[in-house]
Amino acid sequence: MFQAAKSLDDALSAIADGCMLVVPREVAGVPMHATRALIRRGVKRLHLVALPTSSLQADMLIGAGCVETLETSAVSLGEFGPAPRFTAALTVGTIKMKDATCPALHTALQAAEKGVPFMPLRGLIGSDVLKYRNDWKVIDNPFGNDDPIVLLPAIKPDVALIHAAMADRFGNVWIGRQRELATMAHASAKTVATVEKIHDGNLLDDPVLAAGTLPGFYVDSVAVCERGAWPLGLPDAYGADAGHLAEYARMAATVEGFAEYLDKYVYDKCAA
Amino acid sequence: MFQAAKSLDDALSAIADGCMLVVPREVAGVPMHATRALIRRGVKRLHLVALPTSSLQADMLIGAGCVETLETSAVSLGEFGPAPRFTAALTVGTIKMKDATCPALHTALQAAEKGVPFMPLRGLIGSDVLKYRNDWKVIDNPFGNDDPIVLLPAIKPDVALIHAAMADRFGNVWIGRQRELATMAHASAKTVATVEKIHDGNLLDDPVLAAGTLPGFYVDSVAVCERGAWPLGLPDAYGADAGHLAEYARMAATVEGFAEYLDKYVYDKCAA
Amino acid sequence: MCMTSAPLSFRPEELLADVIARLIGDVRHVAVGNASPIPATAALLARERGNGRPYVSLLGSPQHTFWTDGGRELFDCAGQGRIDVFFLSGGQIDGHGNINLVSIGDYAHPKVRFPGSYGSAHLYYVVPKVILFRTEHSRRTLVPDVDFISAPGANAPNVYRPGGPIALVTNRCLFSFANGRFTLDSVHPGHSVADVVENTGFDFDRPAHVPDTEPPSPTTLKLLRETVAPQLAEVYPQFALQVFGVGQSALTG
Amino acid sequence: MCMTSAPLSFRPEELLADVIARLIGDVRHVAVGNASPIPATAALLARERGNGRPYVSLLGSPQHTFWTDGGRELFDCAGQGRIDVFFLSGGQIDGHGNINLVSIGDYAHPKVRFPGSYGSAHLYYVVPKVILFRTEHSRRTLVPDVDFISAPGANAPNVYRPGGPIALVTNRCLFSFANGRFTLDSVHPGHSVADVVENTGFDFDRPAHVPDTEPPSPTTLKLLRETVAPQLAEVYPQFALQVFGVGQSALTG
Repeated sequence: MFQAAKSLDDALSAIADGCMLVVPREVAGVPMHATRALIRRGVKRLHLVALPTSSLQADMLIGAGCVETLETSAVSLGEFGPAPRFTAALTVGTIKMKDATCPALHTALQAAEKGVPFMPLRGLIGSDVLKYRNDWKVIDNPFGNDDPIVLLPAIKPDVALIHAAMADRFGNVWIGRQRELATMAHASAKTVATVEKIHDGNLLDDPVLAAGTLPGFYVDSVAVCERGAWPLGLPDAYGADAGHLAEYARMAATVEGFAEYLDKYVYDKCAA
Repeated sequence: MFQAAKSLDDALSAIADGCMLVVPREVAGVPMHATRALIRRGVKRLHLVALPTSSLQADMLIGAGCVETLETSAVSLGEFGPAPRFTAALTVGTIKMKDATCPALHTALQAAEKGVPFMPLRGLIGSDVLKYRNDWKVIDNPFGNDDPIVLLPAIKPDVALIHAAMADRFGNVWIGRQRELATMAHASAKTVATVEKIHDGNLLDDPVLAAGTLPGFYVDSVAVCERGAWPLGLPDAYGADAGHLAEYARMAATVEGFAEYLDKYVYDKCAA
Repeated sequence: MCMTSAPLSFRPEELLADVIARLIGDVRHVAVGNASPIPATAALLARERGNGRPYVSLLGSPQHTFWTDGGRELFDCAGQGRIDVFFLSGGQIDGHGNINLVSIGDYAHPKVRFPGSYGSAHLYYVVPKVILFRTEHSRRTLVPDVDFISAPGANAPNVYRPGGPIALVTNRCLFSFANGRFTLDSVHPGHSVADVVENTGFDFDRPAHVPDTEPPSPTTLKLLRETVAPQLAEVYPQFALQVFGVGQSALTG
Repeated sequence: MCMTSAPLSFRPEELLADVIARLIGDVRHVAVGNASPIPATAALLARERGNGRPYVSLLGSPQHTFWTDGGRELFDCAGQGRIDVFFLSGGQIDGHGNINLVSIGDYAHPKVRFPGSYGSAHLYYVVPKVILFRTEHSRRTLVPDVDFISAPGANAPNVYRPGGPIALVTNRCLFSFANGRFTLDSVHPGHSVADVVENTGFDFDRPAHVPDTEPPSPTTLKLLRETVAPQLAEVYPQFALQVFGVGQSALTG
């Protein structure tokens, strides 16, 4: 339950080495400021679940050596090309990859949200995505007739880390249409949010704002990080910083360049 | 997809005799004005699914002979006592009852929303709710060890009938925190909405309103019915009419009294 | 039991709320269903004693619930293990802790039909502490075996069941529940073990000496009347007025 | 095929959009993934021709999607049967319609790693008309067998699969897909059957005479340039400018 955080690092203390951390897709409000703080702290051995895809965030965490296992459907810089540290890690084999497909991750988080051990999903049969996931099972649909269907075990992260437009002093976080952020919080033991600003008053008191609010009941800590998704965008607030992403793609193409990038944009706190 | 309705009866034309109709619980915005119109039209043989419970709406539809099968977790007038027409129909045996438990109905609608044939639910084992539902199945959890779990088949209604605060001219309906209304629409082949008023502009254009909006993509018709939930309440708009509900409870206690109630409040269009 | 002829210095509702508050204990989250003023009083009392812990959700009231994910959120929340205490009742409750919210007589042709099982067939299994509460303590309500099991009191050991009944509170006494049976823990002032035996349709265990239910202390009564009652009046104005003489206007006017 | 030496009166993108718009046909809802300007052009063209039908969702653009239920809504919507046409591609596509978005070489130690399967392992099964689109038509991309099956082109008859591939559109030609195989339907102006054979790594069927792909009519070109391009410019400003010479300012300025 919600406790006001003293600092960003204090808020992030829930994210321990070796924990399962779920983060949102690249367009849903990615806590990049918090991600840089985690890299500075040197978090290790994360089981990172990107719901259902990621871009810069997963690439940086991988490049910085924070990730042991990655579970997602895709990592890419989009128009800026492949995600270089992700690609390098997978060709060299330095992280364990659990390839998924987008709705499988949504479904597995919803299973945890509903407190059930699994949920079914159509598709997947005959794919190598299924073939390499020995944690997924195929059963004969008990309501059908010779109808194989995939069951996905619930994903129950230790921590959900999200970024959103605002929160109030009660830990309520306004997530708008990004409802997977609520599912992430419901499914996870703890939730840490960074937000652009604090809303005066209680978000749940206004029925219109409440409709887009993740209740503080599910939120353990909140830290204010203005432009906290930079250089990614935040829906309805600001767009991605294309120039910076191009610079990242260029620098992160090599191990040395990536180290320089971290020095310039992560370890130098002022720039972060 | 959305078409502007010419009238309430026009909007309700999607609700054919014998169809499976899903309606919301008594506090979520019940389309009572539309319910009275359906009774006037004399709709027959409904498979009524009340998600997950009902009060006046189910009781009136049952009393008026519109219901063949009822699937819900409870029907009651709450502080005004038992639902008299429901109780009478079940003791006499004039309708087929499919007793459920609240989360089973939410889950079965979510299965339809996700396009899967079933979903699991914890609980139920050892209950007579399960014993009398031969459409539900128990399997051994494939991810567990001697761990029986109930599977519920998806409920795919023909029509969802809802009432909400407002809609725009594109069929977008603002449902606020009543998110089961979205699940109902997603799960159903068609959706009919009555609303208190029309919102000028497009609800999806405002990120704050959009967060509480059911997109017109899922809505087939919308009719304006001011105080359309009366004598029940509408969240954040108006409360229930306690005097009227007490009058209903009194009158509907007998077949004759219920007929008088219909004459006074349903067949006399002006009063409706 | 020693009967007192002096008038009680507290109302039965105050005693019951105090008993229930003790059963709630030190937990994170108590949820109270609709139309349950005494459990609501108990939950608010527990919160006052715990300096804000547990978190209390009063389901009938949008002001006292945080739900923003629709009607399913209560059940999902319980399934996640985020509801520690809930209250259930029954048209019938039997000695195995089974509850019946459906019907009396043959299910297909019932003599009496109740509203239905609501969420009991899920919540009774997943909420760690379910407190059964039924003020009417009679052989009509407390029966050897219910006619319809909306939710069973216990399951075979292999059935996933992190939750279940811990107690049954009536107008006459407090039963605890363990290993599929009720035990008479205490009898409320003004009632006797003989009363309880006579009015209970099921077998139950009891120690050689059954204590009286501890009456609410002056501190508790003060807390109930001065601090809890005004909060309660927001949700249960009639109850608060009738039991505590506290009107809603005290807070909102 | 009769090669023409006269310069084409349309751009390749216009031809491809026209081909795809015909494949879309008369349906209710077309969804187009991120970074897919040519399929988006085709969907908007189909909508213009159909007087507003089909409904078009351009996934990259909040203004051109209706989602309010989070990232899952696209997949739920498809699972409900509410998406009739979708587009997929692949680092490799093989003659069985299998697509590979994951890796080349051994999965555990890949020589090349692509981003990942995205939603293909679900959408390919449930969307009735999936149009495969890959402009690069070479033996590198169109292979006998993919190294990793992100989603298969076909399944055994007992597998639930209301959807799947209906065609593959490349910079050289249009293949249709049925019964687990591709058939060469037409070759785009400026290319030849021999070109196609030489640059395709998989076997495919073809009729004795393979027609040229029908070029876009003057009416279609007018519609594309005057009506579709300004709409496109809202989502793909650079593409609209480059292909159609239309700036975003035309609409929003």
